[in-house]
Amino acid sequence: MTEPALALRGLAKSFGGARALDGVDLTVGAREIHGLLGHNGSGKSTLVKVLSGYHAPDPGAELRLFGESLRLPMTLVEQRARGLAFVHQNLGLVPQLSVLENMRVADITGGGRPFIDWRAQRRAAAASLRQFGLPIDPDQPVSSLTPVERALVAIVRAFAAIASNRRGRELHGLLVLDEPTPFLARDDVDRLFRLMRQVVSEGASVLFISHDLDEVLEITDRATVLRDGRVAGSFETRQAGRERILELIAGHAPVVGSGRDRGGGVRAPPVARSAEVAFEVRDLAGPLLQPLDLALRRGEIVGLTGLLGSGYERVLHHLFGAAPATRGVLQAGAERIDLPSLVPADAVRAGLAFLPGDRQGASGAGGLAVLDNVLLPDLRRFFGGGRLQWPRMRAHARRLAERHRVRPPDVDMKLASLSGGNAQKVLLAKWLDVGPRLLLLEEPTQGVDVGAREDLWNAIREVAAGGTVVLCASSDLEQLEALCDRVLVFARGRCRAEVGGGSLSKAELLRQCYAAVAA
Amino acid sequence: MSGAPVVRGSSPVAALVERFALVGAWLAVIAGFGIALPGSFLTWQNFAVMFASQAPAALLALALIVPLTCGDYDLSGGATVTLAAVILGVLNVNHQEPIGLALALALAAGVLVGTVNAFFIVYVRIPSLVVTLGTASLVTGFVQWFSDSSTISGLDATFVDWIITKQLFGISYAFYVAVLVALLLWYVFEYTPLGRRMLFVGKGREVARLNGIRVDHVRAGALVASSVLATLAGIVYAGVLGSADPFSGLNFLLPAFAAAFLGATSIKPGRFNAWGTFIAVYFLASGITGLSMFGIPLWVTSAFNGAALIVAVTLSQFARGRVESDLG
Amino acid sequence: MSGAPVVRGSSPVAALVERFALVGAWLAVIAGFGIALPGSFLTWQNFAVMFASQAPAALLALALIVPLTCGDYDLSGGATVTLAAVILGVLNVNHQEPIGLALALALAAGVLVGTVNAFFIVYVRIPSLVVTLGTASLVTGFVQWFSDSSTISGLDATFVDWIITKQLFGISYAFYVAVLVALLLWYVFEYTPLGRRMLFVGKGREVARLNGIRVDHVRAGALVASSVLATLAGIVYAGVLGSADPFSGLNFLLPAFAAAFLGATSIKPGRFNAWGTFIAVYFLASGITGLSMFGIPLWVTSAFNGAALIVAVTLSQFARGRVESDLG
Amino acid sequence: DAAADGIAHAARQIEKHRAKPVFVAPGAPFDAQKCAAGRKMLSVPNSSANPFLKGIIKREVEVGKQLGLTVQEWQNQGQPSQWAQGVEFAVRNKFDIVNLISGVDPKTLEPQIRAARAAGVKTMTSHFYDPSQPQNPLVAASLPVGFNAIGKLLADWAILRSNGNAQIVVIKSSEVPPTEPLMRGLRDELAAHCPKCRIVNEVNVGVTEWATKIQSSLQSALLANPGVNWVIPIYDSMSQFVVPAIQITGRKGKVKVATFNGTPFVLDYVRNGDVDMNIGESLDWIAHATIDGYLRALCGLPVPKDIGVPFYLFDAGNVKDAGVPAKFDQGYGSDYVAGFRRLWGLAK
Ligand SMILES: Nc1ncnc2c1ncn2[C@@H]1O[C@H](COP(=O)(O)OP(=O)(O)OP(=O)(O)O)[C@@H](O)[C@H]1O
Ligand SMILES: Nc1ncnc2c1ncn2[C@@H]1O[C@H](COP(=O)(O)OP(=O)(O)OP(=O)(O)O)[C@@H](O)[C@H]1O
Ligand SMILES: [Mg+2]
Ligand SMILES: [Mg+2]
Repeated sequence: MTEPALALRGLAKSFGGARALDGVDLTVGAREIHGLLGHNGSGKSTLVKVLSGYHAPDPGAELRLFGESLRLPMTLVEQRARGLAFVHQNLGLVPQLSVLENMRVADITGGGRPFIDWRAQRRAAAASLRQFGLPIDPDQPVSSLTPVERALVAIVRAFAAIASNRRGRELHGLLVLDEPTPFLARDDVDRLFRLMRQVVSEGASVLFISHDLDEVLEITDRATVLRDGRVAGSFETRQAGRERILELIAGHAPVVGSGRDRGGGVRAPPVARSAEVAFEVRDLAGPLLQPLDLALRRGEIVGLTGLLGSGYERVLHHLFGAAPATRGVLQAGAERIDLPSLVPADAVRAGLAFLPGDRQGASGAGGLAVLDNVLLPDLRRFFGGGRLQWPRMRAHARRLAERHRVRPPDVDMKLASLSGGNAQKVLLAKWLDVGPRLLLLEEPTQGVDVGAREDLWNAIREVAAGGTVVLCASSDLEQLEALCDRVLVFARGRCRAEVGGGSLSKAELLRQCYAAVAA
Repeated sequence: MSGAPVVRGSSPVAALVERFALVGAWLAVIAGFGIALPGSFLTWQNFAVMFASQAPAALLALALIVPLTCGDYDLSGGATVTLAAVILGVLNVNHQEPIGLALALALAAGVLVGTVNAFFIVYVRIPSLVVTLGTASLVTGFVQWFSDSSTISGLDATFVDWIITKQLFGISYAFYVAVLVALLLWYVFEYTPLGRRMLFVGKGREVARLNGIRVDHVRAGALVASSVLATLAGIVYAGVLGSADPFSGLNFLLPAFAAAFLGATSIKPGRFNAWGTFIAVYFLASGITGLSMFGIPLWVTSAFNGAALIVAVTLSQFARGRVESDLG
Repeated sequence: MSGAPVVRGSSPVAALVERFALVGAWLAVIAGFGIALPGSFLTWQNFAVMFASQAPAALLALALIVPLTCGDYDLSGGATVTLAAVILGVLNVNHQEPIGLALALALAAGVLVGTVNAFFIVYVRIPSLVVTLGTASLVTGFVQWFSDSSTISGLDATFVDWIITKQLFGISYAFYVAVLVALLLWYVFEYTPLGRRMLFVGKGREVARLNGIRVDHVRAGALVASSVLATLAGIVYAGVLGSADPFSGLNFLLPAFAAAFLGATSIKPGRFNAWGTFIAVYFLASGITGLSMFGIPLWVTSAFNGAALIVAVTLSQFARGRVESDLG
Repeated sequence: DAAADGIAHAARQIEKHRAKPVFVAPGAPFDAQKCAAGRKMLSVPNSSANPFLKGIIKREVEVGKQLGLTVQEWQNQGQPSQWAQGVEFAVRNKFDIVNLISGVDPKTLEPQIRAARAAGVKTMTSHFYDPSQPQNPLVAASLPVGFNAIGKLLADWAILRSNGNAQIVVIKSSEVPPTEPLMRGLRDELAAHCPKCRIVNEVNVGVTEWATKIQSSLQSALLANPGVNWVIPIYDSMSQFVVPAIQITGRKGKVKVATFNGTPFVLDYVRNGDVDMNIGESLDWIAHATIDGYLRALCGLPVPKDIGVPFYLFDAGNVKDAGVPAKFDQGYGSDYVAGFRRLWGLAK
């Protein structure tokens, strides 16, 4: 049959005005492995979540599955009948529940059958695990698995679902994988690919999301690139060259050039190698991080990057004690901080500051006002005459909001009701304001619009110029280029390369990132 | 057993110990008092009596674990027990209605209470604790009005016979009502998709949604079920007493919650489960029975309740390495 | 006022309505009964008396909002009230100890209860609901033993005078104790870094942790503070009655929670706050007093409590567009 | 021998209370209407949820109407702080009498009662103290009930019906003040008149815990002591938990119950044979006697030292007089009504 497996027309999805998806057309042919690429925040996962019925799309979208026209959001029954199976980016597992329950969730929570035959379920789960060669006890809680194992469980779950949906001898269905590979070792990736080829050969189709160009080139027949919620291009993978794809992903963003020029203008001259070392990281290692040594000079802005799952952001978590390191020391001048035993409270007292990537979740309390959030780190400043001086606090918060162009500049508004980008401005302003000795930034400008980005960059450069050391973990290469003195590139938990000085350019970084994985 | 998986923390051994610690404790209590009071405590009759008279408590505790599994509290359970008992009394005795009708209306009242709870919790999105706190005192008010705050005795004799006089293996039917409900919940929780849906809703609302589970429907259903089971507890309570007592609802609530949480430390540690709850109720009852046979003053029993709860949960917390539990 | 921010969902007007709805309701109740019973209800003395005799209730409600702000429940509050009263009675009356010593020991008992709660909740990581359920019945058992379950009267006369006889503006000092505590909590919540830390701990533990707040310390402190304030409530209660009553603990608990949640719908909607709680207590008390003066049957008062709570919270939920509230 | 004498003594005591109660004037006739004119009384029950007390108050209101005495109930949920508010309410609204009925212990309200007295409001208690107990000095007048005598009667009944061999489990609530004299009477009588009788077990259950603890602890007591043949729940509302305990432990018929209060549903138990005997008092009589006594106190006349409402024993023989189903005031005769009206000068 020649009907495409999936045909999406004019798919749009906005979050309170933010268009995560903006008129996306996507066609996945029958028996085709289709790649979906795009930089962070380009809308890939949102597209997946719309398909899975988690998000209702904006009106006007058309969907055809195997030639049959359907309304979005699809009900669970509709999806299962048509053999849709997902591996979500966040995997969609419940940690407290067992591997068995998570793997068989579709079966055991689905209506239809009157009761659950656990023997059969356990057999099925065990079989799928065996087929993937996973030595995992189905009765283990998912919380006891390593991230790799968790990813594998989610993958196995999806494959099992597809494999169970046959029409005659033909497999029938669409397997959607949202960035399944980052956590996987090379041979796991190979096993994954073998399985993908197998299900396709038996009649199913696959939508495969990844940042890893080599993977995409290796496995996909066709691919589509998203940029800022729009389709930047769609092509036969074999035809498209690596460089062309990179260009489609990066796009021709207006600020790249200008950002660089102005960036160059504003940026403090590259910190002289002579500048004194303010912090020294020795032998830092963590569950997903290979040993790392690093010397940070006063006023230096150091970037950390890599493809998703390469673990670069964990350096920040361990340095701040947000997630315990397995070993390592942070030498701050005379002060010697033992990282495995470090807790955030002590980190803050030692003059560290950390802006997590997951912004609503961990870095700000959405239910509280901008004012509350922006002044939290150091309230003692405003504690005079035995009381917090709200007028002063409000005034100060207003200044910060204006300085960082928070829209609307109403500091009594709930953080949650600010736009993503504006919320991000608030949270960054919070730390910039207290002038820490070591500032740890994870995706400092995610979701921030272009103009405001420049302002935040300048603010960051300013604190750096004041002597603060900045570690900036980001997958936004343009940002790293504009901001950093040097950038460390990670892959699979190890620092593979350092790019700095003249050679520090977006293109070079992109090359290094993909080189690193390949390595 | 090859039932639903038992999620375990550390080693298989520790897990097994954890699962059956409560049963062990129960047996220990029985053994202890049995040795001390062989003639009186360790008799079939003693247990028969205890099983029957604790049946309402067991039913209420079982009622509570339904919404607890979905992550909601039902504080109106105690008041609902009284409501059912009083409806039986007023209709069957004061108004001379046939018992059948009275029973039907009592259960209907349960549906009503549950629906009100569900509306405010699921639709208006008020925390369950707040809503059921409110409905509890609303129901109490209604009960006081409806019963004129006086005990009503003289319930339909055949009804009372069926609950308490008729026996199987020397145990009144009341007990078997509780057993049946425990079996039902065990079956639903362990062997039906609905049960798994409830579990996923309770443990991870987001993932539940991601897997297409209608979270609101499940929660609402659980709240209604809880109230209906509470009325069933009230019916059995009325049967056991042979009269309708308009006051005691609240006194049953906290012990029932204690049993529910205690039960969640065993059989399926970390999850509210029917048999764990059932055992918890009778473990506490055995302890108290033994103590009072010794003629130990009643204040000891209050202390015993509290101590047993804390000790049991603490042990199971250490067994699982003090991870933040997601109960309560 | 230009104090801490009042976060609002929607329009400023709706926000203002929301903030002062409860105050409005209170005034309405007063106006209503005032018109109906001008001579008796609408008198300064009536309010003076109500203010004084409800002081213990207000203190307990205020005690509860401390851990609630940090996201923990303290169900042992009611039992702790009784504990303090009984300690006063037994020591000061039965054992003839000086009242000063008795007071000191009563407060010390509060610290002890709070510390035990904190240990199991924060260190062992058992849900606060479970732990305090347990300690509540432990404390109850102790109280029954310690007081021999009987009311103890004849408390030190000067102590009683200070609580209830001595008056300011015709209101017994008891009331001003509650006012002082409300002031203190208001000051701590609004005007100290500690208060902000508690708020963040309650609204987002992970956020608090990553901003360098020692979450465990804050929670433990709140639990101890709560128990100590509960003992203070018990002390005032004993003073108001001039005697120690070992039983009414539980009767106080649920109304106090109701007041706390009701209070969280006003003044600073969406947050537990001192003045909101304070007003809620007296709003409910005014309603009940008015009803009793009318000789309205008792069941109405019970219903009134529940209805008031649900209606108020529902209104404020609709005012904020039914977003999942993070109370309770 | 001693046993036989004891049984004979018990029989004599019982006989006294088998006869229909006769009205005995509590004092000299007086012009009650003149005395009551324009006076107001606030009745504060232990809890408005208690039908026994509610019944008394309802009848006080009616009796009051005949005499021009305004009687109002202070609705409360049994919380001392609400009683306190009641007393204050009476003070503010110029009531003449605060009537603390059965269970509201003046000592739990001393500050308020002191204030009331200062304001010229008389606080009186009825159906609360035993004559042997000293009344609280702040109380203007009190109409005690012979709880001690009731204890003795309960003992006598058990002695008589068990042929001097009663093995007794007692259910009591120590926190209620009348319990002490009642228990004293019970013990003394058994000690004095029944060498073989024994109180096997005294179970003390707080009123708030009746529902959760009476049944289970009585069951245990019965199973632990097969010899027990009597259960005496000293307040009859306990029996709704006592009766099922006996039933379920299979002791029905072997274990007999005697109790006190005359609450209708318990009289129904007597009719059905679940309870052997219940000592009753007429609520209406109590209401009349209370108002009579209080008015005497109010007008400076000598106050009877006892509420003077006779105890009447209901057993299978006479319980039908109480009505089917039983009512609160039936079976006590009604000559007391005429009696009081004559005393008060409402009828000659
Ligand atoms: N629930 C949500 N509410 C608000 N904004 C959202 C929500 N989910 C996603 N977004 C926004 O939509 C945009 C697209 O997000 P999406 O997760 O689809 O990006 P992505 O392509 O998957 O990025 P990545 O490669 O990092 O996974 C981002 O700006 C994100 O901030
Ligand atoms: N839940 C909410 N309640 C009130 N206002 C809101 C809410 N969500 C968004 N807004 C307001 O709507 C406007 C648009 O928000 P939106 O999230 O769409 O911005 P955005 O386009 O995503 O900007 P950014 O690119 O910075 O994320 C903002 O002014 C924001 O304050
Ligand atoms: Mg994504
Ligand atoms: Mg946005």
